[in-house]
Amino acid sequence: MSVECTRHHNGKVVCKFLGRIDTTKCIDAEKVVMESIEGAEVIVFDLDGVEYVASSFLRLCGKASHKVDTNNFSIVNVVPSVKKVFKVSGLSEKLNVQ
Amino acid sequence: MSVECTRHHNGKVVCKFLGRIDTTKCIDAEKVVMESIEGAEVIVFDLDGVEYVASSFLRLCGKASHKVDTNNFSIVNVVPSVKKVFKVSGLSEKLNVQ
Amino acid sequence: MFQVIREKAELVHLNFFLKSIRDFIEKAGASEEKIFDVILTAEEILVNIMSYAYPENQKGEIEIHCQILEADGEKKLKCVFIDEGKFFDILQKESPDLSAPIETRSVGGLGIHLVKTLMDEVSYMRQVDKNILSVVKTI
Amino acid sequence: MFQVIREKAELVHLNFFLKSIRDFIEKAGASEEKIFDVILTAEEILVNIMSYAYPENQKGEIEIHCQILEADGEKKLKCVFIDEGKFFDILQKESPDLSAPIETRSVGGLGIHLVKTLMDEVSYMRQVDKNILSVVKTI
Ligand SMILES: Nc1ncnc2c1ncn2[C@@H]1O[C@H](COP(=O)(O)OP(=O)(O)O)[C@@H](O)[C@H]1O
Ligand SMILES: Nc1ncnc2c1ncn2[C@@H]1O[C@H](COP(=O)(O)OP(=O)(O)O)[C@@H](O)[C@H]1O
Repeated sequence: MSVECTRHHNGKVVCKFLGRIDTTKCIDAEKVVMESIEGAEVIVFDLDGVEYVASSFLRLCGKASHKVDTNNFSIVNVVPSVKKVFKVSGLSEKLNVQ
Repeated sequence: MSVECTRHHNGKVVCKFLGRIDTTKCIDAEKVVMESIEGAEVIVFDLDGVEYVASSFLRLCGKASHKVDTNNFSIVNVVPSVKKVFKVSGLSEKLNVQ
Repeated sequence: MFQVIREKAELVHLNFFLKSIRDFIEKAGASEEKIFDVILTAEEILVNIMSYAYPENQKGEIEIHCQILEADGEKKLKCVFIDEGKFFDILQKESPDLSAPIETRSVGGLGIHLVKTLMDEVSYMRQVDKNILSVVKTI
Repeated sequence: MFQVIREKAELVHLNFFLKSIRDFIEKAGASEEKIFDVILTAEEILVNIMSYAYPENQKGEIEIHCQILEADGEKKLKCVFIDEGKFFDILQKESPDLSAPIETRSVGGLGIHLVKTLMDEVSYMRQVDKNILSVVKTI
Protein backbone atom coordinates (compact mmCIF):
# COMPACT_ATOMS: atom_id res chain seq x y z
CA MET A 1 0.00 0.00 0.00
CA SER A 2 1.22 3.52 -0.71
CA VAL A 3 -0.23 6.98 -0.13
CA GLU A 4 0.71 10.32 -1.63
CA CYS A 5 -0.84 13.57 -0.40
CA THR A 6 -0.74 16.71 -2.56
CA ARG A 7 -1.59 20.16 -1.18
CA HIS A 8 -3.16 22.59 -3.65
CA HIS A 9 -2.95 26.39 -3.17
CA ASN A 10 -6.71 26.69 -2.55
CA GLY A 11 -6.39 24.75 0.73
CA LYS A 12 -7.38 21.42 -0.81
CA VAL A 13 -5.41 18.28 0.03
CA VAL A 14 -5.78 15.18 -2.13
CA CYS A 15 -4.47 11.86 -0.76
CA LYS A 16 -4.09 9.13 -3.36
CA PHE A 17 -4.05 5.61 -1.94
CA LEU A 18 -2.83 2.56 -3.81
CA GLY A 19 -3.04 -1.15 -3.02
CA ARG A 20 -4.63 -3.12 -0.17
CA ILE A 21 -5.22 -1.08 2.99
CA ASP A 22 -5.07 -3.70 5.72
CA THR A 23 -4.62 -2.97 9.42
CA THR A 24 -0.84 -2.96 9.51
CA LYS A 25 -0.53 -0.83 6.37
CA CYS A 26 -3.11 1.58 7.75
CA ILE A 27 -1.22 1.99 11.02
CA ASP A 28 1.90 2.86 9.01
CA ALA A 29 0.03 5.36 6.84
CA GLU A 30 -1.94 7.09 9.59
CA LYS A 31 0.78 9.45 10.79
CA VAL A 32 1.76 10.74 7.34
CA VAL A 33 -1.87 11.22 6.33
CA MET A 34 -2.85 13.11 9.49
CA GLU A 35 0.22 15.37 9.15
CA SER A 36 -0.45 16.03 5.48
CA ILE A 37 -4.05 17.14 5.99
CA GLU A 38 -3.26 19.43 8.92
CA GLY A 39 -4.80 22.85 8.26
CA ALA A 40 -6.52 21.78 5.04
CA GLU A 41 -9.91 23.24 4.14
CA VAL A 42 -10.98 20.53 1.74
CA ILE A 43 -9.86 16.90 1.93
CA VAL A 44 -10.23 14.32 -0.82
CA PHE A 45 -9.23 10.66 -0.42
CA ASP A 46 -8.70 9.10 -3.84
CA LEU A 47 -9.08 5.30 -3.64
CA ASP A 48 -8.46 4.56 -7.30
CA GLY A 49 -6.56 1.27 -7.22
CA VAL A 50 -7.61 0.28 -3.69
CA GLU A 51 -9.46 -3.02 -3.74
CA TYR A 52 -9.52 -3.79 0.01
CA VAL A 53 -9.88 -1.79 3.24
CA ALA A 54 -10.03 -2.97 6.86
CA SER A 55 -12.02 -1.17 9.56
CA SER A 56 -8.90 0.67 10.71
CA PHE A 57 -9.11 2.63 7.46
CA LEU A 58 -12.74 3.55 8.14
CA ARG A 59 -11.55 4.87 11.47
CA LEU A 60 -8.83 6.89 9.76
CA CYS A 61 -11.40 8.35 7.36
CA GLY A 62 -13.66 9.30 10.27
CA LYS A 63 -10.78 10.96 12.08
CA ALA A 64 -9.66 12.82 8.96
CA SER A 65 -13.20 14.01 8.21
CA HIS A 66 -13.34 15.72 11.62
CA LYS A 67 -10.58 18.09 10.48
CA VAL A 68 -12.80 19.96 8.02
CA ASP A 69 -16.40 21.14 7.73
CA THR A 70 -18.99 18.52 6.75
CA ASN A 71 -19.20 18.33 2.93
CA ASN A 72 -15.59 19.40 2.64
CA PHE A 73 -14.46 15.79 3.07
CA SER A 74 -15.00 13.25 0.32
CA ILE A 75 -13.78 9.89 -0.89
CA VAL A 76 -13.62 9.32 -4.63
CA ASN A 77 -12.98 6.52 -7.15
CA VAL A 78 -14.18 3.79 -4.81
CA VAL A 79 -14.53 0.29 -6.29
CA PRO A 80 -17.77 -1.63 -5.50
CA SER A 81 -16.22 -4.08 -3.01
CA VAL A 82 -14.82 -1.20 -0.93
CA LYS A 83 -18.00 0.86 -1.34
CA LYS A 84 -19.87 -1.99 0.33
CA VAL A 85 -17.64 -1.76 3.41
CA PHE A 86 -18.44 1.96 3.81
CA LYS A 87 -22.11 1.24 3.21
CA VAL A 88 -22.58 -1.53 5.78
CA SER A 89 -20.70 0.66 8.26
CA GLY A 90 -23.23 3.46 7.73
CA LEU A 91 -20.51 5.84 6.57
CA SER A 92 -21.25 6.29 2.86
CA GLU A 93 -23.17 9.51 3.20
CA LYS A 94 -21.34 10.98 6.17
CA LEU A 95 -18.02 10.60 4.40
CA ASN A 96 -19.37 11.53 0.94
CA VAL A 97 -18.23 8.27 -0.61
CA GLN A 98 -18.47 8.62 -4.40
CA MET B 1 -0.17 -32.30 -18.33
CA SER B 2 -0.42 -33.36 -21.97
CA VAL B 3 1.36 -35.94 -24.07
CA GLU B 4 1.60 -36.32 -27.84
CA CYS B 5 3.23 -39.34 -29.45
CA THR B 6 4.40 -39.21 -33.07
CA ARG B 7 5.40 -42.33 -35.01
CA HIS B 8 8.12 -41.87 -37.64
CA HIS B 9 8.47 -44.23 -40.64
CA ASN B 10 11.80 -45.61 -39.38
CA GLY B 11 10.08 -47.22 -36.37
CA LYS B 12 10.89 -44.37 -34.02
CA VAL B 13 8.20 -43.05 -31.66
CA VAL B 14 8.68 -39.67 -29.97
CA CYS B 15 6.41 -38.80 -27.02
CA LYS B 16 6.40 -35.13 -26.09
CA PHE B 17 5.23 -34.43 -22.55
CA LEU B 18 4.17 -31.03 -21.28
CA GLY B 19 3.42 -29.76 -17.77
CA ARG B 20 3.62 -31.38 -14.33
CA ILE B 21 3.49 -35.18 -14.39
CA ASP B 22 1.98 -36.01 -11.02
CA THR B 23 0.49 -39.38 -10.06
CA THR B 24 -3.06 -38.75 -11.27
CA LYS B 25 -1.91 -37.22 -14.56
CA CYS B 26 0.48 -40.12 -15.08
CA ILE B 27 -2.27 -42.70 -14.54
CA ASP B 28 -4.34 -40.91 -17.19
CA ALA B 29 -1.43 -40.79 -19.65
CA GLU B 30 -0.18 -44.35 -19.17
CA LYS B 31 -2.68 -46.09 -21.44
CA VAL B 32 -2.23 -43.76 -24.41
CA VAL B 33 1.56 -43.84 -24.10
CA MET B 34 1.78 -47.64 -23.88
CA GLU B 35 -0.52 -47.99 -26.88
CA SER B 36 1.41 -45.44 -28.91
CA ILE B 37 4.79 -47.11 -28.42
CA GLU B 38 3.51 -50.61 -29.22
CA GLY B 39 5.80 -52.17 -31.86
CA ALA B 40 8.24 -49.24 -31.88
CA GLU B 41 11.94 -49.92 -32.41
CA VAL B 42 13.23 -46.69 -30.93
CA ILE B 43 11.45 -44.71 -28.20
CA VAL B 44 12.22 -41.12 -27.21
CA PHE B 45 10.48 -39.33 -24.33
CA ASP B 46 10.84 -35.56 -24.79
CA LEU B 47 10.41 -33.77 -21.43
CA ASP B 48 10.92 -30.23 -22.68
CA GLY B 49 8.48 -28.21 -20.55
CA VAL B 50 8.15 -30.80 -17.78
CA GLU B 51 9.27 -29.40 -14.47
CA TYR B 52 7.96 -32.07 -12.09
CA VAL B 53 7.61 -35.86 -12.15
CA ALA B 54 6.35 -38.26 -9.47
CA SER B 55 7.64 -41.82 -9.08
CA SER B 56 4.70 -43.16 -11.09
CA PHE B 57 6.31 -41.55 -14.13
CA LEU B 58 9.62 -43.27 -13.40
CA ARG B 59 7.67 -46.50 -13.34
CA LEU B 60 6.10 -45.67 -16.68
CA CYS B 61 9.55 -44.93 -18.16
CA GLY B 62 10.84 -48.25 -16.86
CA LYS B 63 7.90 -50.10 -18.34
CA ALA B 64 8.23 -48.32 -21.69
CA SER B 65 11.98 -48.97 -21.85
CA HIS B 66 11.31 -52.71 -21.64
CA LYS B 67 9.56 -52.53 -25.02
CA VAL B 68 12.77 -51.90 -26.97
CA ASP B 69 16.43 -52.96 -26.91
CA THR B 70 18.65 -51.21 -24.37
CA ASN B 71 20.06 -48.02 -25.88
CA ASN B 72 17.01 -47.67 -28.09
CA PHE B 73 15.14 -45.91 -25.26
CA SER B 74 16.08 -42.38 -24.26
CA ILE B 75 14.72 -39.37 -22.42
CA VAL B 76 15.70 -35.93 -23.73
CA ASN B 77 15.41 -32.26 -22.79
CA VAL B 78 15.25 -32.96 -19.05
CA VAL B 79 15.41 -29.94 -16.72
CA PRO B 80 17.81 -30.19 -13.72
CA SER B 81 15.10 -30.67 -11.06
CA VAL B 82 13.65 -33.65 -12.94
CA LYS B 83 17.12 -34.98 -13.80
CA LYS B 84 17.78 -35.21 -10.08
CA VAL B 85 14.76 -37.49 -9.58
CA PHE B 86 16.05 -39.94 -12.21
CA LYS B 87 19.52 -39.72 -10.70
CA VAL B 88 18.60 -40.46 -7.07
CA SER B 89 16.44 -43.32 -8.36
CA GLY B 90 19.48 -44.83 -10.10
CA LEU B 91 17.77 -44.63 -13.48
CA SER B 92 19.77 -41.94 -15.31
CA GLU B 93 22.01 -44.29 -17.20
CA LYS B 94 19.62 -47.17 -17.64
CA LEU B 95 17.06 -44.88 -19.21
CA ASN B 96 19.60 -42.77 -21.13
CA VAL B 97 18.45 -39.56 -19.52
CA GLN B 98 19.96 -36.67 -21.46
CA MET C 1 -11.63 -30.12 3.57
CA PHE C 2 -10.37 -29.23 6.98
CA GLN C 3 -7.48 -26.99 8.05
CA VAL C 4 -6.07 -25.81 11.35
CA ILE C 5 -3.45 -23.11 11.66
CA ARG C 6 -1.76 -21.80 14.78
CA GLU C 7 0.65 -18.99 15.53
CA LYS C 8 1.39 -16.40 18.18
CA ALA C 9 -1.16 -13.59 18.53
CA GLU C 10 1.18 -10.96 17.15
CA LEU C 11 0.55 -8.47 14.38
CA VAL C 12 3.63 -9.71 12.49
CA HIS C 13 1.79 -12.98 11.94
CA LEU C 14 -1.44 -11.39 10.64
CA ASN C 15 -0.41 -12.10 7.07
CA PHE C 16 0.35 -15.74 7.78
CA PHE C 17 -3.15 -16.19 9.19
CA LEU C 18 -4.93 -14.28 6.43
CA LYS C 19 -2.93 -15.88 3.63
CA SER C 20 -3.65 -19.35 5.06
CA ILE C 21 -7.38 -18.67 5.19
CA ARG C 22 -7.36 -17.20 1.68
CA ASP C 23 -5.43 -20.22 0.33
CA PHE C 24 -7.96 -22.55 1.95
CA ILE C 25 -11.10 -20.88 0.60
CA GLU C 26 -9.53 -20.48 -2.82
CA LYS C 27 -9.04 -24.23 -2.90
CA ALA C 28 -12.72 -24.55 -1.96
CA GLY C 29 -13.54 -22.49 -5.05
CA ALA C 30 -15.03 -19.38 -3.42
CA SER C 31 -15.60 -16.26 -5.54
CA GLU C 32 -13.50 -13.12 -5.05
CA GLU C 33 -16.50 -11.39 -3.45
CA LYS C 34 -16.92 -14.10 -0.81
CA ILE C 35 -13.18 -14.19 -0.22
CA PHE C 36 -13.25 -10.42 0.38
CA ASP C 37 -15.93 -10.75 3.08
CA VAL C 38 -14.18 -13.68 4.78
CA ILE C 39 -10.76 -12.04 4.77
CA LEU C 40 -12.13 -8.75 6.11
CA THR C 41 -13.97 -10.63 8.85
CA ALA C 42 -10.90 -12.67 9.75
CA GLU C 43 -8.73 -9.55 9.82
CA GLU C 44 -11.10 -7.77 12.21
CA ILE C 45 -11.32 -10.77 14.55
CA LEU C 46 -7.57 -11.42 14.47
CA VAL C 47 -6.53 -7.82 15.01
CA ASN C 48 -8.88 -7.66 18.00
CA ILE C 49 -7.45 -10.81 19.56
CA MET C 50 -3.91 -9.55 18.88
CA SER C 51 -4.77 -6.18 20.45
CA TYR C 52 -7.00 -7.03 23.38
CA ALA C 53 -7.00 -10.71 24.35
CA TYR C 54 -3.54 -11.07 25.87
CA PRO C 55 -1.48 -8.75 28.08
CA GLU C 56 1.32 -6.93 26.26
CA ASN C 57 4.57 -8.98 26.22
CA GLN C 58 2.66 -12.13 27.12
CA LYS C 59 0.97 -12.81 23.82
CA GLY C 60 -0.44 -16.34 23.63
CA GLU C 61 -1.54 -18.10 20.47
CA ILE C 62 -4.45 -18.05 18.07
CA GLU C 63 -5.75 -21.23 16.49
CA ILE C 64 -8.10 -21.16 13.52
CA HIS C 65 -10.08 -24.16 12.31
CA CYS C 66 -11.58 -23.88 8.85
CA GLN C 67 -13.90 -26.37 7.29
CA ILE C 68 -16.07 -26.71 4.21
CA LEU C 69 -19.55 -28.03 4.96
CA GLU C 70 -21.60 -29.24 2.02
CA ALA C 71 -25.36 -29.75 2.30
CA ASP C 72 -28.31 -29.37 -0.08
CA GLY C 73 -25.95 -28.39 -2.88
CA GLU C 74 -24.72 -25.46 -0.78
CA LYS C 75 -21.13 -24.95 0.27
CA LYS C 76 -20.51 -23.27 3.59
CA LEU C 77 -17.27 -22.14 5.12
CA LYS C 78 -17.03 -22.47 8.88
CA CYS C 79 -14.11 -20.85 10.67
CA VAL C 80 -13.50 -21.13 14.39
CA PHE C 81 -11.14 -18.67 16.12
CA ILE C 82 -9.71 -19.88 19.41
CA ASP C 83 -7.62 -17.91 21.88
CA GLU C 84 -6.71 -18.33 25.54
CA GLY C 85 -6.98 -14.68 26.37
CA LYS C 86 -9.41 -12.88 28.62
CA PHE C 87 -13.13 -13.58 28.35
CA PHE C 88 -14.72 -11.61 25.52
CA ASP C 89 -18.15 -12.35 24.05
CA ILE C 90 -18.53 -10.62 20.71
CA LEU C 91 -22.31 -11.20 20.81
CA GLN C 92 -22.73 -9.18 23.98
CA LYS C 93 -21.08 -6.18 22.34
CA GLU C 94 -23.70 -3.75 21.10
CA SER C 95 -23.43 -2.51 17.55
CA PRO C 96 -22.42 1.13 17.18
CA ASP C 97 -25.22 3.61 16.47
CA LEU C 98 -24.71 3.90 12.73
CA SER C 99 -27.28 6.69 12.42
CA ALA C 100 -25.58 9.05 14.87
CA PRO C 101 -23.98 12.09 13.22
CA ILE C 102 -20.31 11.44 12.65
CA GLU C 103 -19.24 14.44 14.74
CA THR C 104 -20.76 13.00 17.94
CA ARG C 105 -19.98 9.39 17.16
CA SER C 106 -16.85 7.63 18.26
CA VAL C 107 -15.32 5.82 15.32
CA GLY C 108 -14.70 2.50 17.11
CA GLY C 109 -16.83 -0.62 17.19
CA LEU C 110 -16.95 -0.96 13.44
CA GLY C 111 -14.84 -4.12 13.36
CA ILE C 112 -17.32 -6.24 15.28
CA HIS C 113 -20.20 -4.67 13.34
CA LEU C 114 -18.56 -5.73 10.07
CA VAL C 115 -18.07 -9.29 11.33
CA LYS C 116 -21.74 -9.60 12.29
CA THR C 117 -22.88 -8.02 9.01
CA LEU C 118 -20.69 -9.93 6.60
CA MET C 119 -21.15 -13.42 8.08
CA ASP C 120 -24.33 -15.54 7.93
CA GLU C 121 -23.87 -16.88 11.46
CA VAL C 122 -21.71 -15.82 14.39
CA SER C 123 -21.58 -17.76 17.65
CA TYR C 124 -19.50 -17.54 20.80
CA MET C 125 -18.63 -20.09 23.46
CA ARG C 126 -16.40 -19.87 26.52
CA GLN C 127 -14.68 -23.15 27.28
CA VAL C 128 -12.65 -23.29 30.50
CA ASP C 129 -9.96 -20.73 29.55
CA LYS C 130 -10.67 -20.45 25.84
CA ASN C 131 -12.65 -17.98 23.74
CA ILE C 132 -14.24 -19.91 20.87
CA LEU C 133 -15.72 -17.72 18.16
CA SER C 134 -17.34 -19.41 15.15
CA VAL C 135 -18.44 -17.78 11.93
CA VAL C 136 -20.23 -19.40 9.01
CA LYS C 137 -20.77 -18.10 5.51
CA THR C 138 -22.20 -19.64 2.36
CA ILE C 139 -19.53 -19.46 -0.31
CA MET D 1 3.89 -21.42 11.97
CA PHE D 2 1.76 -24.50 12.37
CA GLN D 3 -0.84 -26.04 10.07
CA VAL D 4 -3.00 -29.13 10.15
CA ILE D 5 -5.03 -30.35 7.21
CA ARG D 6 -7.38 -33.29 7.01
CA GLU D 7 -9.34 -34.97 4.25
CA LYS D 8 -10.42 -38.39 3.08
CA ALA D 9 -7.65 -40.65 1.76
CA GLU D 10 -8.88 -40.49 -1.83
CA LEU D 11 -6.92 -39.62 -4.94
CA VAL D 12 -9.40 -36.83 -5.80
CA HIS D 13 -8.10 -34.98 -2.74
CA LEU D 14 -4.40 -35.33 -3.60
CA ASN D 15 -4.32 -31.82 -4.98
CA PHE D 16 -5.94 -30.34 -1.89
CA PHE D 17 -3.23 -31.91 0.27
CA LEU D 18 -0.34 -30.98 -2.00
CA LYS D 19 -1.55 -27.43 -2.61
CA SER D 20 -1.99 -26.91 1.14
CA ILE D 21 1.54 -28.07 1.86
CA ARG D 22 2.94 -25.95 -0.97
CA ASP D 23 1.04 -22.87 0.28
CA PHE D 24 2.41 -23.44 3.77
CA ILE D 25 6.07 -23.79 2.79
CA GLU D 26 5.81 -20.90 0.37
CA LYS D 27 4.68 -18.72 3.30
CA ALA D 28 7.73 -20.03 5.18
CA GLY D 29 9.87 -18.73 2.33
CA ALA D 30 11.30 -22.00 1.00
CA SER D 31 13.12 -22.02 -2.35
CA GLU D 32 11.59 -23.70 -5.41
CA GLU D 33 14.17 -26.48 -5.14
CA LYS D 34 13.20 -27.32 -1.55
CA ILE D 35 9.52 -27.05 -2.42
CA PHE D 36 10.07 -29.57 -5.24
CA ASP D 37 11.61 -32.12 -2.87
CA VAL D 38 8.91 -31.65 -0.23
CA ILE D 39 6.02 -31.88 -2.71
CA LEU D 40 7.47 -34.98 -4.37
CA THR D 41 7.94 -36.59 -0.95
CA ALA D 42 4.43 -35.68 0.15
CA GLU D 43 2.96 -36.98 -3.10
CA GLU D 44 4.71 -40.34 -2.72
CA ILE D 45 3.59 -40.74 0.90
CA LEU D 46 0.03 -39.62 0.19
CA VAL D 47 -0.46 -41.80 -2.88
CA ASN D 48 0.79 -44.79 -0.89
CA ILE D 49 -1.63 -44.13 1.97
CA MET D 50 -4.47 -43.59 -0.52
CA SER D 51 -3.55 -46.82 -2.32
CA TYR D 52 -2.60 -49.21 0.44
CA ALA D 53 -3.60 -48.06 3.93
CA TYR D 54 -7.37 -48.49 3.82
CA PRO D 55 -9.57 -51.16 2.22
CA GLU D 56 -11.24 -50.11 -1.03
CA ASN D 57 -14.63 -48.40 -0.42
CA GLN D 58 -13.73 -47.81 3.22
CA LYS D 59 -11.20 -45.03 2.83
CA GLY D 60 -10.49 -43.26 6.12
CA GLU D 61 -8.77 -39.92 6.49
CA ILE D 62 -5.28 -38.50 6.29
CA GLU D 63 -4.14 -35.76 8.62
CA ILE D 64 -0.97 -33.77 7.96
CA HIS D 65 0.69 -31.55 10.53
CA CYS D 66 3.28 -29.12 9.21
CA GLN D 67 5.47 -26.95 11.31
CA ILE D 68 8.43 -24.63 10.88
CA LEU D 69 11.16 -25.19 13.44
CA GLU D 70 13.81 -22.50 13.78
CA ALA D 71 17.11 -23.19 15.56
CA ASP D 72 20.68 -21.97 15.11
CA GLY D 73 19.61 -19.72 12.27
CA GLU D 74 18.33 -22.77 10.39
CA LYS D 75 14.74 -23.24 9.29
CA LYS D 76 13.39 -26.76 9.20
CA LEU D 77 10.10 -28.02 7.92
CA LYS D 78 8.58 -30.90 9.84
CA CYS D 79 5.58 -32.71 8.36
CA VAL D 80 3.74 -35.52 10.10
CA PHE D 81 1.46 -37.81 8.09
CA ILE D 82 -1.17 -39.62 10.13
CA ASP D 83 -3.56 -42.31 8.96
CA GLU D 84 -5.67 -44.94 10.71
CA GLY D 85 -5.02 -47.63 8.13
CA LYS D 86 -3.17 -50.90 8.48
CA PHE D 87 0.24 -50.99 10.14
CA PHE D 88 3.00 -49.99 7.73
CA ASP D 89 6.51 -49.02 8.78
CA ILE D 90 8.29 -47.25 5.96
CA LEU D 91 11.65 -47.73 7.72
CA GLN D 92 11.37 -51.51 7.62
CA LYS D 93 10.93 -51.42 3.86
CA GLU D 94 14.21 -52.18 2.13
CA SER D 95 15.36 -49.83 -0.59
CA PRO D 96 15.22 -51.28 -4.09
CA ASP D 97 18.51 -52.52 -5.56
CA LEU D 98 19.32 -49.48 -7.67
CA SER D 99 22.32 -51.17 -9.28
CA ALA D 100 20.36 -54.13 -10.66
CA PRO D 101 19.96 -54.08 -14.43
CA ILE D 102 16.63 -52.60 -15.36
CA GLU D 103 15.53 -55.72 -17.24
CA THR D 104 15.61 -57.86 -14.07
CA ARG D 105 14.47 -55.16 -11.71
CA SER D 106 10.88 -54.57 -10.78
CA VAL D 107 10.10 -50.90 -11.13
CA GLY D 108 8.32 -50.51 -7.79
CA GLY D 109 9.70 -49.34 -4.47
CA LEU D 110 10.98 -46.06 -5.87
CA GLY D 111 8.47 -43.92 -3.99
CA ILE D 112 9.76 -44.85 -0.56
CA HIS D 113 13.34 -44.61 -1.80
CA LEU D 114 12.68 -41.04 -2.96
CA VAL D 115 11.17 -40.11 0.41
CA LYS D 116 14.20 -41.42 2.30
CA THR D 117 16.63 -39.76 -0.13
CA LEU D 118 15.03 -36.34 -0.37
CA MET D 119 14.34 -35.81 3.34
CA ASP D 120 16.93 -35.15 6.05
CA GLU D 121 15.12 -37.27 8.62
CA VAL D 122 12.34 -39.85 8.39
CA SER D 123 10.79 -41.50 11.43
CA TYR D 124 7.88 -43.84 12.03
CA MET D 125 5.73 -44.51 15.06
CA ARG D 126 2.70 -46.75 15.57
CA GLN D 127 0.25 -45.30 18.07
CA VAL D 128 -2.72 -47.51 18.99
CA ASP D 129 -4.41 -47.60 15.58
CA LYS D 130 -2.49 -44.80 13.87
CA ASN D 131 0.50 -44.75 11.52
CA ILE D 132 2.54 -41.65 12.31
CA LEU D 133 5.21 -40.85 9.74
CA SER D 134 7.38 -37.77 10.29
CA VAL D 135 9.75 -36.19 7.82
CA VAL D 136 12.08 -33.26 8.41
CA LYS D 137 13.95 -31.15 5.90
CA THR D 138 16.02 -27.99 6.20
CA ILE D 139 14.47 -25.38 3.96
N1 LIG E 1 -10.83 -10.32 21.53
C1 LIG E 1 -11.17 -9.28 22.32
N2 LIG E 1 -10.87 -9.31 23.63
C2 LIG E 1 -11.19 -8.28 24.44
N3 LIG E 1 -11.83 -7.17 24.00
C3 LIG E 1 -12.16 -7.07 22.72
C4 LIG E 1 -11.85 -8.12 21.81
N4 LIG E 1 -12.31 -7.75 20.59
C5 LIG E 1 -12.88 -6.55 20.72
N5 LIG E 1 -12.81 -6.10 22.01
C6 LIG E 1 -13.36 -4.83 22.53
O1 LIG E 1 -14.44 -4.45 21.68
C7 LIG E 1 -14.21 -3.12 21.17
C8 LIG E 1 -14.79 -2.97 19.78
O2 LIG E 1 -14.02 -3.70 18.85
P1 LIG E 1 -14.10 -3.34 17.30
O3 LIG E 1 -15.53 -3.40 16.88
O4 LIG E 1 -13.18 -4.24 16.54
O5 LIG E 1 -13.62 -1.85 17.17
P2 LIG E 1 -12.21 -1.21 17.57
O6 LIG E 1 -11.23 -2.32 17.71
O7 LIG E 1 -11.96 -0.33 16.41
O8 LIG E 1 -12.48 -0.47 18.84
C9 LIG E 1 -12.72 -2.92 21.25
O9 LIG E 1 -12.38 -1.57 21.36
C10 LIG E 1 -12.35 -3.72 22.50
O10 LIG E 1 -12.56 -2.95 23.66
N1 LIG F 1 0.95 -46.64 3.62
C1 LIG F 1 1.20 -47.90 3.20
N2 LIG F 1 0.48 -48.93 3.73
C2 LIG F 1 0.71 -50.21 3.35
N3 LIG F 1 1.65 -50.58 2.42
C3 LIG F 1 2.40 -49.61 1.87
C4 LIG F 1 2.22 -48.23 2.22
N4 LIG F 1 3.11 -47.50 1.52
C5 LIG F 1 3.82 -48.37 0.77
N5 LIG F 1 3.41 -49.64 0.97
C6 LIG F 1 3.99 -50.85 0.34
O1 LIG F 1 5.33 -50.57 -0.03
C7 LIG F 1 5.54 -50.80 -1.43
C8 LIG F 1 6.56 -49.82 -2.01
O2 LIG F 1 6.00 -48.52 -2.09
P1 LIG F 1 6.65 -47.42 -3.05
O3 LIG F 1 8.10 -47.33 -2.75
O4 LIG F 1 5.88 -46.18 -2.95
O5 LIG F 1 6.51 -48.03 -4.51
P2 LIG F 1 5.20 -48.45 -5.31
O6 LIG F 1 4.03 -47.80 -4.64
O7 LIG F 1 5.51 -47.92 -6.64
O8 LIG F 1 5.16 -49.93 -5.25
C9 LIG F 1 4.16 -50.72 -2.06
O9 LIG F 1 4.07 -51.46 -3.24
C10 LIG F 1 3.26 -51.27 -0.95
O10 LIG F 1 3.21 -52.65 -1.00
